[in-house]
Amino acid sequence: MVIVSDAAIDPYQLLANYEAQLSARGSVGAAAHFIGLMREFNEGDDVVGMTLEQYPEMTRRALDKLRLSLIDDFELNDALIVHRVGALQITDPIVVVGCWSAHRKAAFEACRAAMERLKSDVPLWKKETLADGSTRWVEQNTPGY
Amino acid sequence: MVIVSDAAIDPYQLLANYEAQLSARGSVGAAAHFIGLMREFNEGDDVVGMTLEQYPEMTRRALDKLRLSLIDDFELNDALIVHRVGALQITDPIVVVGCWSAHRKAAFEACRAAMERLKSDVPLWKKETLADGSTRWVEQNTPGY
Amino acid sequence: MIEVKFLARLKEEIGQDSMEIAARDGMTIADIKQQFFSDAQFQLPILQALNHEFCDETTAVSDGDIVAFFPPVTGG
Amino acid sequence: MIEVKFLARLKEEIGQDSMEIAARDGMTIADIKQQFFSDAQFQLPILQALNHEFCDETTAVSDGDIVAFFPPVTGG
Repeated sequence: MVIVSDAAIDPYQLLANYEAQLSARGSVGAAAHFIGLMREFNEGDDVVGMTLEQYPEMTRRALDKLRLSLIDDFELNDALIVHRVGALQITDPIVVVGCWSAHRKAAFEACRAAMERLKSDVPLWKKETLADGSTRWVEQNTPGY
Repeated sequence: MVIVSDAAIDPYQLLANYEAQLSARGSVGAAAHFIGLMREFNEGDDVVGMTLEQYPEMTRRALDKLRLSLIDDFELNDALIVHRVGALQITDPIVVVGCWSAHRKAAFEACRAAMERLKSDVPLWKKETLADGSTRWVEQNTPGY
Repeated sequence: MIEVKFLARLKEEIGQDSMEIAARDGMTIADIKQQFFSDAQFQLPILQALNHEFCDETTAVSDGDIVAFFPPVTGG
Repeated sequence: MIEVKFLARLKEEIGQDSMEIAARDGMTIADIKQQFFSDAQFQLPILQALNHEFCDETTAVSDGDIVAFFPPVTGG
């Protein structure tokens, strides 16, 4: 499942609920999950707020495609991707990726790949508000490898 | 925190509660979690039950050491390791590893390393019950890389 | 007509989120890009999508298409 | 005395979970291992801990120590 939410999300509730309804749960031996959270600093500066802009007609489609690529490439049982858009506060979850597979290798690799693909293939942009009230677009992602 | 539990565990509740009480939450940008679940098959055979034996005087000590090694080696904000012992049923969570860090690279790498270290450094042994009622000790771990 | 959309930083720099332009024979994404982003004020790279799919500059466009321009993505 | 513990499969094969043996001068883990596991029935490798820490066979043991033998671990 893919969810784009403009309201606050509860990653652990989302993951628990999604796992509970997985089909063939007895064939799942591994779950690897990632949660991206809003930090109070970025590139050396204090950050007090963030807005996530999306390309509404395209974001969900890109996330669906990403999710299917993960299931295919890593032979997952299932995957969940949830992404916040709109105005976020410090400590808010930004993104949740859940990957379920028979063995741990696939779940770990899919989860990590999901974040890299998300950071190149999904039309989302972060705009930060700094402590002095100024705003700036985030220009680059932190390296994932 | 490290927990060794002979009763069923709820991974998502444990992770949510632990995250809620982290100090300096605003400095956490990434959480990578792993959950190992009991499958209904292993090495080509149907499995109907599992018992996890531990070395009680040593297990907790080994898990504490493992957790501190992760926090040190990957500069994590914090880590949680929970392991079941005793009798497990299909789909029961066996192990939960939670890793929190500033950036995703460290959380991903720590979480994966945790599982490899756990499978070599912590005195726990799986004994499976097969469909015909016979039991067998698991002799080797599935490769993690 | 072709609908041209601007997202994130580009929307602010262009000052609006979309406009319509006339389609021309043999037109590519690069032609439209040139029209809007030839000024030095625009930081490169600028990425593009055609009808809600990522594409490259050489992609041909025709009447009724939706073209979007945006900076490198920074979600996740 | 030295307390010797057997875990998992070894506990079943030895038929008990611990026993005491007399400490001797210059005794190592390998000496104790030889005493209990020289039969072919025991699949190798067999790992060991001294006072609840993993160790290797060459580790010296003395009176009051707790030595444990067990198969490769399979948790997680």
